Amino acid sequence: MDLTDILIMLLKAVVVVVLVMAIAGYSVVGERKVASWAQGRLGPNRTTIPLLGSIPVIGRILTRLGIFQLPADGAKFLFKEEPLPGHVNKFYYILAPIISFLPPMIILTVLPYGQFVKDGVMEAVALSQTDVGILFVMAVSSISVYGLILAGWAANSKFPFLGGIRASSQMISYELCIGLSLLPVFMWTGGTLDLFAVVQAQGGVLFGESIGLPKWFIIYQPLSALLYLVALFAETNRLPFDMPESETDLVGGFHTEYGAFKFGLFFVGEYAHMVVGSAIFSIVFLGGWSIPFLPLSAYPEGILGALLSVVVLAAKVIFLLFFFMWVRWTLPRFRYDQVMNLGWKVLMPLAVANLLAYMVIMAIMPGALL
Amino acid sequence: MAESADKLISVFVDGIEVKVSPGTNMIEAAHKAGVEVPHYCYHSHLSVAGNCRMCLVEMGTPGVDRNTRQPILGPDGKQVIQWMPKPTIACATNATPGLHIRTTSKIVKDCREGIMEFLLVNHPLDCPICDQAGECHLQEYATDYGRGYSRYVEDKNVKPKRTMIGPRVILDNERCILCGRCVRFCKEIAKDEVLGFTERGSHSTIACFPGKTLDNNYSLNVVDLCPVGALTSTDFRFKMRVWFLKETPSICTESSTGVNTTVWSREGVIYRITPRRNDAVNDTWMSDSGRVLYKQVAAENRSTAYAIEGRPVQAAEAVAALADTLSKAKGVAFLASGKSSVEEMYLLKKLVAAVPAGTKAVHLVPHVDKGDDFLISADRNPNTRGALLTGLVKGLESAKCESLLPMVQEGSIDTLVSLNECAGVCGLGREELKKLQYVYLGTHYCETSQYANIEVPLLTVFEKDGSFVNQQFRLQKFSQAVPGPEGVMSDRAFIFATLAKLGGKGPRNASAEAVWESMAADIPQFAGISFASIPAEGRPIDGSAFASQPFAEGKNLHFSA
Amino acid sequence: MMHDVLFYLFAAMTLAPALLLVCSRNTVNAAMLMIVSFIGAASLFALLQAYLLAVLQVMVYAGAVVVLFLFIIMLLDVGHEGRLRAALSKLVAPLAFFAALGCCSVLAILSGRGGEAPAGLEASPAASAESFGMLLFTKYQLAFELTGFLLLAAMVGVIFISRRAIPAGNRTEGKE
Amino acid sequence: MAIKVLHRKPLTLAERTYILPILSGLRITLRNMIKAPVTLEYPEEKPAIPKGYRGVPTLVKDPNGREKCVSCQLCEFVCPPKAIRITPGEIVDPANAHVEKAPKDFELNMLRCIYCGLCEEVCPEQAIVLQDIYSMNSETREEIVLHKDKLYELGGTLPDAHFKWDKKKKAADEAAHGGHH
Amino acid sequence: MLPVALNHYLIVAALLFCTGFAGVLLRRNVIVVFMCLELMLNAANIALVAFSRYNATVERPMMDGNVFVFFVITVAAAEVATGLAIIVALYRRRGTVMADDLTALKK
Repeated sequence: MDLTDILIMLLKAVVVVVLVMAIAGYSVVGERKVASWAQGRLGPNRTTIPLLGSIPVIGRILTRLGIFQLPADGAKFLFKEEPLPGHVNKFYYILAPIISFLPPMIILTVLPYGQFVKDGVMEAVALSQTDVGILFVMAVSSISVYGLILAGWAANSKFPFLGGIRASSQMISYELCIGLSLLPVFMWTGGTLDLFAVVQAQGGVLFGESIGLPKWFIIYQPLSALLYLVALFAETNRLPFDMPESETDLVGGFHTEYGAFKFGLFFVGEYAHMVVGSAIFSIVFLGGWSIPFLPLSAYPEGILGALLSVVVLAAKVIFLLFFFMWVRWTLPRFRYDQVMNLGWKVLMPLAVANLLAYMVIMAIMPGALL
Repeated sequence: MAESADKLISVFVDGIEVKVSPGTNMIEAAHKAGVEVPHYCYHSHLSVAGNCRMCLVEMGTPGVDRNTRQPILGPDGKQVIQWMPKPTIACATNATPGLHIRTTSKIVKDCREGIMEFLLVNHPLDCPICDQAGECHLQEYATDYGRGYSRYVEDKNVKPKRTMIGPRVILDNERCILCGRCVRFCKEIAKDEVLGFTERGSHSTIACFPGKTLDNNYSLNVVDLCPVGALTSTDFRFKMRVWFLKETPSICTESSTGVNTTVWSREGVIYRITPRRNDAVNDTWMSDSGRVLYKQVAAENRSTAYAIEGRPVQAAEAVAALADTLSKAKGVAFLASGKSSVEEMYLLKKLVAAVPAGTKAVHLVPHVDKGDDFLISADRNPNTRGALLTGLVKGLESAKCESLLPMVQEGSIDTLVSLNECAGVCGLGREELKKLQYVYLGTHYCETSQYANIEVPLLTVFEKDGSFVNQQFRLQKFSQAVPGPEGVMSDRAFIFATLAKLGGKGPRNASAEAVWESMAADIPQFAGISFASIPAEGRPIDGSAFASQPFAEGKNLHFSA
Repeated sequence: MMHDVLFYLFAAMTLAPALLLVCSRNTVNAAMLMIVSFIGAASLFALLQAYLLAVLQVMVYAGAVVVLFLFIIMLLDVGHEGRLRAALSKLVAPLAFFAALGCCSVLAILSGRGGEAPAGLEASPAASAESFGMLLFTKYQLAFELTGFLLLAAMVGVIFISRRAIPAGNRTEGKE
Repeated sequence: MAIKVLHRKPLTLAERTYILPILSGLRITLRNMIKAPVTLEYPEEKPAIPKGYRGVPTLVKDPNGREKCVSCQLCEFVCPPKAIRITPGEIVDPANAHVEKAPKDFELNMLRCIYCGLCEEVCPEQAIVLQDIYSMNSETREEIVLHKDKLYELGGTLPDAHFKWDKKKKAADEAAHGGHH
Repeated sequence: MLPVALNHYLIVAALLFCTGFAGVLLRRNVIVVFMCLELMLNAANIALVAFSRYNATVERPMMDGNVFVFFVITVAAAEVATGLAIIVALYRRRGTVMADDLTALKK
């Protein structure tokens, strides 16, 4: 591994982080837009930037779309006074937002973003490829709960503390479901835990051209997909599962005592988490960058194909992000005991039953459906 | 009122039996039964005029057969009540045994309604402007007994407004309901006949006698007396609505009479002072000169800051400096003041005892002026008796400060502490004071305070609580109405802190309660008294031990005695 | 060389937090230190090419066990520990014993075999998930099943123990 | 009164899965997203002020430009958040001296005002009126404490129903020129 | 700096074990004692993985040590759950988690 390799890897990493952060950042604006649409409002439509905003037609359209809201919000978070309440545990108070921000960033390293075909050999567009891919993802995302717990505890006041407690038990409860709902998929793909292999298994068309369903796992295993989706909502603390935050009963939950940049880290961290979660869902259940009814080999060779595949995956991720927001502005929050009941008494047994069912299916007709 | 039980007679007010002494009028009897009879012209301390007609009630007497002089008995075996066919005025009718009064019957209600309607016919109804609004009987009775709407469609009478009938009193003729309380007050109490009725019919009005003005020192009492807003005080006029004002019971410091007063303040600003009824001291009157004493709170020469050698300091530094000065002094003279409260005098006595100096002298500066034989006595110190009772001075004669000047001149005194007294009254001038360590404690600056080494601001009577003993040896307490200047300790707290700094013995803390605990133990006349237990109308103290003292009043000045 | 540097780094990352944990008065600090120590151990596993174990270590310990610890710490609101368990004088003997034991084992290890890697080490394959699975379901099947049973038993036990104890005679229906 | 116990309808199986209700909810929000917004774009588009709207309390003058307020301080008394502070004063202008009283200063703290309208309701002279001003703001705390001048400027003129200026004056003049009635 | 070999891992394991044991002895807080127990288990895990790794050859990829660690982790998880449940029960009953205060049997 020489210096150029390292530099190239660094460059790739920077590109990935910048892209994902951009998506995460704009999903903040997107969230506000979706919320306002769902509520019959306009949403952010005023913020403008001197030169860009005054371009005759485009500038106005961009302004009305709220495109410039993001830099404004970002600048606000950066330049606001950084409060450090006197009663907090300072070390953990500062550490918590960093911890909650890091896991999604780490997970980015093992996700495949597309394919790159060169001389007939298909490679993943990824920062690194490991054969324990999905396990790594789960291991790292299980760390992210510490951000919330520590924030709740370090803030040294009631509401954040309750938020922290809720976060910890909710995370533990739904992590099981995540694992169990993903297992059948990886059993199906023949034992590999590699995410790239999962995508590859989803290219092509199911049941031949006559019926014509994309060969995605959401078609094979709808229950797994549903379970994972629900658990994903819980893991990313999105409504209807935003127990740790639940602003109506806990003020702001774990981040009640946070402001300015540290709050911004939590905020962006949550959206980064959503982006990563959507990416995993797309990769595992929505065929990654596969286009319905087309085999993966339909992508052209070289950079163009790679870019196309990345764009397709990004489109799926963005749709899922929209779905996240759509659900948020539709459903009310569950009660805490309902969350726990759902996790342990509904999702867990369902996931186990689902796993057993696919075990039986695969034992009876091994490889029949692939 | 001395009422021996066997002389009392039974009166029935709306069926409630009350025992009253013979000769009590029906308003007082009803009041005793807890029933209010509305009235304008009647006043408990003035003669009865009976011209407002508001107090009309129904009365009935037990039936007696004219011929046989036997009681007429009803079917139930009880004496029949013979009700008068017409209502009578309650103020001018005295109670007789077995008298029955109805205050809620239809006739009474109709009467009151009618009277109210007549009174309001020419009343301008300018309550939004009127200063009486909020304590106006016309307002109160109109809501309680009035009709609620007007049937009068003609133009109302127009009479002069803003007539100056005296330097301190303004008359609004339109509002006057001709009750005549003011006329009677001038004649009976102030003994200065100035006011009378003039004109006829609906143009009848109050006016000064030609060539006279209402300018005696008790003129403002007519403003209090006036049940409506016809007579208003120039001083209080348009200043503040009464419903905003907080009432604080206080004592007038004008003289040793100890007139009971109410201080009316809002948010730390005093707006007026009115008399508080105390039949043993001042009935319901007070002097005009006593009413303006609140202006000393915001006076120009008011002392508001502690200073050592002219340098402004915090209270704690002043305490330390005073304690230091006292502990170093060889001979100390104290100029005590008869304006201090009993508690302060007691603490001062403790402070004197704690001073280690060899020569110690305490002087009480007398302030004697001519009394008016009514509510202003010759002794203008409100608390001369307190100084004797607490033992601050042994006798009035020995406490006079004529001896101070020679002591200063011969040098046996090197420190002078004057409390609310100007050293000048004892003949001390600039040269003498320059020689001394001079500590001036006072509410206001005086001509010698500029020579003080230590200046200490004190609080006026409105800014602190405490008690005075008046000329009748009546212990009366006053409460704090407004806060003192910022950063100024209360007089008691300051003396207490100095005492504590000197290591002297005293009460457990500076609160009035604690000082009274200590005083009740120390002083035989105060035994068993606590600050909270002093009633609003005061409490007589045994002053027989001081009978031989040469008091300035000469005689006990309670005007009714 | 890289391997060596990483080893020392990870060893320090494992040991230093462990030491601090033993000294830490604050229970939450202790838990956080434990995570760091576990991640250090996981890194050592990765260094030993046991990637699956490394990930499992992070997932199970950092992801679940310490969260559970934190949850309990916060739930019980334990607070700070005033002093150590006993006077140090009482502990001199056992501590010395274990210090000696540690020294001995270190010496023994240093003096014994294993100072150098056996031949063929570099080439030997990493512990893959697949080989893990093979072993678990063949050679160690009984143990695997027993562990599963143990987990079930533990779960039932935990639910039983952590049930809120209702004093006898005070039982009300639906109060749970 | 009899108590009627209502039982919630038990959920059907489809409802109990949550999926179908959630989907129908998603459909509703989606439909909303497509619809045009119902909000006003405030600074450009102004809302229509309904009758009886309670905006910023203002002081009004009569058509002859004379103060209606006589500083009776009833509004100060009734004001629940104590936003009003009046310094009463006397009218010195001899022509109008018969009205006697007018505020020397009228202080209205808009940081405190809760727009309850009690001051308007209690005012015996109809001098304080909550009109249609709904956006009162400033850059400093001092500025938003409105004083007499500002309040009259905001309030403008409203017809006088009391005639205290003219009717009384006429009567007083007549009385002064002799003759009862 | 010695080239890292099996010994180094074993030393780390031994030190970690002793640290954990010292913690078990010294600490009063049962929760921390429990954490120290986990440290000791981890020490064993490191040793096992190291043995497994350093005894492997191309022909004979010794996985047994790793599998053993797998079991240890599993059992440790079960142990933590049970242990913490016991601590919670203890706390509910006694209001303390300090080992010194749990002396019912002494009296």
